[in-house]
Amino acid sequence: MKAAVLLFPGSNREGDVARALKHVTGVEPAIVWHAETALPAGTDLVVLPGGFSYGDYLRCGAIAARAAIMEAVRAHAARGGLVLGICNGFQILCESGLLPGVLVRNARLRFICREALLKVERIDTPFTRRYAKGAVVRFPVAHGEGNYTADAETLARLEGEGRVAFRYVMADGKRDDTQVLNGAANSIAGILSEKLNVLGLMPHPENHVDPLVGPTDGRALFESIAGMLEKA
Amino acid sequence: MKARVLVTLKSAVLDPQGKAIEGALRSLGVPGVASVRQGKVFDVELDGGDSAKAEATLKEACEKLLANTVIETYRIEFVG
Amino acid sequence: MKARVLVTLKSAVLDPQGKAIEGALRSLGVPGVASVRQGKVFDVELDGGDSAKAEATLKEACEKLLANTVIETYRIEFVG
Amino acid sequence: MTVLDTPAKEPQITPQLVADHGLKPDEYERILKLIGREPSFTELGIFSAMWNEHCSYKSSRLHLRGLPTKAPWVIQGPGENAGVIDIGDGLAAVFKMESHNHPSYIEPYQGAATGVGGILRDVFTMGARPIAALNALRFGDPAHPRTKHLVAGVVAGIGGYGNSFGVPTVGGLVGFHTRYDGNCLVNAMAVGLAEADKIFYAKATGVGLPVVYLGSKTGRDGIHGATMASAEFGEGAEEKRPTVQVGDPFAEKLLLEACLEIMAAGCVVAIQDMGAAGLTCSAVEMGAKGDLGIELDLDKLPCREEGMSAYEMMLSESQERMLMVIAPGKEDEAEAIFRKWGLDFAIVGRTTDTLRFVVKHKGEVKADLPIKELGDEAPLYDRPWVETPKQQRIDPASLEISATIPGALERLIGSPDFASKRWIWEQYDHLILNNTVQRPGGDAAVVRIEDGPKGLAMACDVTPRYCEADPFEGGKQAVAEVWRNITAVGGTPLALTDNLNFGNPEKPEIMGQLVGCLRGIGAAALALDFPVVSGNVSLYNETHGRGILPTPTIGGVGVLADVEKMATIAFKETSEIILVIGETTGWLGQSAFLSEILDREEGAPPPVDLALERKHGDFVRELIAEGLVSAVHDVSDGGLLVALAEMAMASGIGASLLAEPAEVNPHAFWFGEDQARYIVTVSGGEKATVFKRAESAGVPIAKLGSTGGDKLTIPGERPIVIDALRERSESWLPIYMGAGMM
Ligand SMILES: Nc1ncnc2c1ncn2[C@@H]1O[C@H](COP(=O)(O)OP(=O)(O)O)[C@@H](O)[C@H]1O
Ligand SMILES: [Mg+2]
Repeated sequence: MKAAVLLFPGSNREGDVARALKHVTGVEPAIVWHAETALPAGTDLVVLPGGFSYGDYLRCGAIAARAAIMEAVRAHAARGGLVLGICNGFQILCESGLLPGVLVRNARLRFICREALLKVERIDTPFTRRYAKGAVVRFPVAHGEGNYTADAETLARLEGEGRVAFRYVMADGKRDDTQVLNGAANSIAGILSEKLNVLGLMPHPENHVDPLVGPTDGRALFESIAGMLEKA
Repeated sequence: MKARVLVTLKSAVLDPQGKAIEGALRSLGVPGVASVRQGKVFDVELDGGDSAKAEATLKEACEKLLANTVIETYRIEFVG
Repeated sequence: MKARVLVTLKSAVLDPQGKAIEGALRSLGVPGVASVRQGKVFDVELDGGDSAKAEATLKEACEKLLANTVIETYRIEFVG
Repeated sequence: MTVLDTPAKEPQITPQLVADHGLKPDEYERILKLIGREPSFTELGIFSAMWNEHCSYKSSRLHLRGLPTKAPWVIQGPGENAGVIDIGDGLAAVFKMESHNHPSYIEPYQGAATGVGGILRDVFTMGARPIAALNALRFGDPAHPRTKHLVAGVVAGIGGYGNSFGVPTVGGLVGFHTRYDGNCLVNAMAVGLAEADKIFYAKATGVGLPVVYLGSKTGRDGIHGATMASAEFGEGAEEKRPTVQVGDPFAEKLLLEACLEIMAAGCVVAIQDMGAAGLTCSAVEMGAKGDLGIELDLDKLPCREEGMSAYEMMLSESQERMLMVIAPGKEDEAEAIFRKWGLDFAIVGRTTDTLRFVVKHKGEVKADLPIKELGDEAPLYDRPWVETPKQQRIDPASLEISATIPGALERLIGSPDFASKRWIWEQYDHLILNNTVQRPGGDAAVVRIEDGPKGLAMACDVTPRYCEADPFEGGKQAVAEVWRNITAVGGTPLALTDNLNFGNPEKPEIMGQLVGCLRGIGAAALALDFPVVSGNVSLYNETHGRGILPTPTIGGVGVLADVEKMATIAFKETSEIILVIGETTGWLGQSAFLSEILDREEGAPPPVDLALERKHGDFVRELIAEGLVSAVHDVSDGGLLVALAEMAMASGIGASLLAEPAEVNPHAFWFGEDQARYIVTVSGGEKATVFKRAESAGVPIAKLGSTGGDKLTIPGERPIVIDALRERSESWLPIYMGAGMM
């Protein structure tokens, strides 16, 4: 599998995701500078990492979404290539229109770093096929603006088309939209594009791949992608 | 030439910051505030003095970058 | 009664956001923008119609909460 | 503001102007003698920056000299931007702590944020990539009207900067006391990792080399509070000269990447960040350390505002800036790297062989000063000091105690100093970089180095109550507690950084606190082989004539050979044996129990026997390394019962405790703060081995009880439900911060 991790000024979890990819797949991903206009030939997966691209100034992800490399990402996605946006990467995908909706400030207005429980909503996607059906997993969140918002029509469409990939749940495994840690609509933690080849999610699977530093629930996400591409 | 761009949340969009400020003002004992909504203001200096051109520039800036029209609206004002 | 409070950084205070936006506009090819400074705007609804009282309330709100006068200045405008 | 643009209109040097620059008349005399003429306005500014307390350490320098700073593993002790220690495998840990107290009180968000920015810069200036941050915070009484606002702003500012920069904030401390009502303390610590043979220093070498300015542009930030207020600058001065800087973590992140890149490319001869007193301090230091002169051409300086004068440029404290001497022929390569990261790069001067510090602006020489004397000849004071009177030992039998033991525990656990600080550290990204092996909440944070198995343990501590009652013992205790916390996770403590926060040193009692604490710190650092490699002094923390509690915050770093063997405080299993290592006499003087439950801050603080500290700590570390113990926690303020409660809350497992020994007062036994103690748990099978080992090592050890159930039970007392205790602990801060906060 050939993965490319984009690097914007102010990205800061590119190393974490590159390390996770290496850990799980054994292959070092390419790091691609935002000012490039093309992805490395043969790229299967594009990752938009977490961080504070452009300081999160103006709106999170807004300035990065207009970077030169994003044209290539758009084309890659249109071809059906896989795109994974984590945290700031998710914000960039929304700002660039590759995913609908927007991530606004956490309802309690504070940055929050903690482990969150997530329900894997479907396992027939390139990103989740190694999870068990209905699995509840633990990924950490680390964001100040992860409160997913979209208009009612968009939300209805996302739900109707089964495009919610991950949802925050409570300790009992059930969702409670009134208690969700960041206020996200419908407890949404991650969503998919129409063709299921673009995933944006706020929590950080890349920080839960190594037993030495915590749970390893994030591994299966990277294994899913790798396994999927091997088969292809 | 100086202009001001105001970017505010659409009225249907929830504004937790505004709500928090309302609460904080109440607990600080500032009376008579019924509601607060928070937005952004950009003070922009433009080259040249052609106001039609300036307006076009600002409109482009808003559409391309300054506002996320999914949740925000913008307004352009000239200050002098 | 409606008012608008503008809170902006004092002119000599660094505005990293404004700086980043200038850069972004330049690289997006929006021409003619010399500088951008970002501030906050609060749209406030006040009880009652006494504008002197409203002004006093808003001033108090600014001093106590909305602005940090060490680095920011504020301006109160009545909208109608 | 055109006044400063035209040299003719520069203010006359008057006694008032000199005083406004914080220079005493005799200090000004010293300047006149040194240069043999009246200084120019710019020169006066330069002297005021170089000779103020912050840069010259004029009140503390004499006493700092007594600190032990050497050990075979120390690569760089005090005197550079940060201390450097060898941690094996060709790697070095680079760390320092620094205060940003006053700015944080004025503008909590930006003050704290720029404090974090400053300390991160100190670390990466040495060529190290920051891998962890910590912060020690002291606020006033929670009931004080400003406290909540300060907590909210400071915490958001620390998080706002560190999270964006991309360093995990993994530890720290937070305390409340009315003596900080008018002066909160924000002490930020950063730890970085570098290759041991690739450390960069401020010392310039080579004549005629370009001096390069990098980073953000210079504005009128933070230019001298005193001068700012002076009438000569006329109306609108305040608008033009903010004393509080705004941090730009985004620019700093770019600066980090760009600096590490040009260092790796071999472009850098010397480097110095621009912190306090900005360009002045950094340029003088680079030249003076290298026995070289420096000539600056301010026309080349990247400025954010128009019409800045030489005076303003030399004194600006704009953030996210660096000064470097670039290797011959490497200018273009270095510049290309900086441009790629979108940062300013300008050659603003060159090194000379004249030993003069020359500043030119608009065709005029604005300053021409002997560079070495600027630092070397700074005033040095042996300020009068008096020893803090000793207090009596408190006899527990003399105390009237109505609280039950469970009741007292519940109150302590729910009190501001002991309650969980989760509300704070959850606002810090403590997981980024994916190396945080021990997260906040334990004795020390542990960060894995690269892919392991090695790790660094780090902690910061100080008990100001002890320091006020007995500066010498308090200073010792602060060092011992950090050392103990590193030990308790299995780390070998290597070196420390200190941040000395005190009141007005011109008062002999305050100076006595400083001297006493420093002696205590020195004694402990020496006895524990835990040298001081960096630090910072913050004086004049006073409001209305009342100083803060003496607060010498100590930050320590240690190494773990294998993070998989690391210990944590949580009980691991039921039916394990709980042991206390070290002697419990029931020392209540200056204890949290006395202060929180009896509302008395009295008596002598617990004495620290450094030989015992070392013996007990070494013993515990061995037990951890050999896997003989399952949970480990040091015993500090709050005593045994608070420590046990913390171990229980961390795990959800309770404990049946034995009755206290007959010869010790029960409250004193459970809440006394005797030093050099640890609680460990062992399985039934290991108990005999551990006791035998303790006996042969001559270490006191006693059984406290065994783990199990969901309560803490003490014979004859009402059981304490762990869940309820945890609820108390977790709820205080959110409830306190909840009401009416933004
Ligand atoms: N209390 C102290 N103990 C040991 N070293 C100290 C202490 N205070 C300052 N130093 C050392 O003195 C030097 C100058 O400190 P400082 O001026 O705070 O550095 P910077 O200019 O980087 O802010 C540093 O090397 C620092 O480690
Ligand atoms: Mg420094």
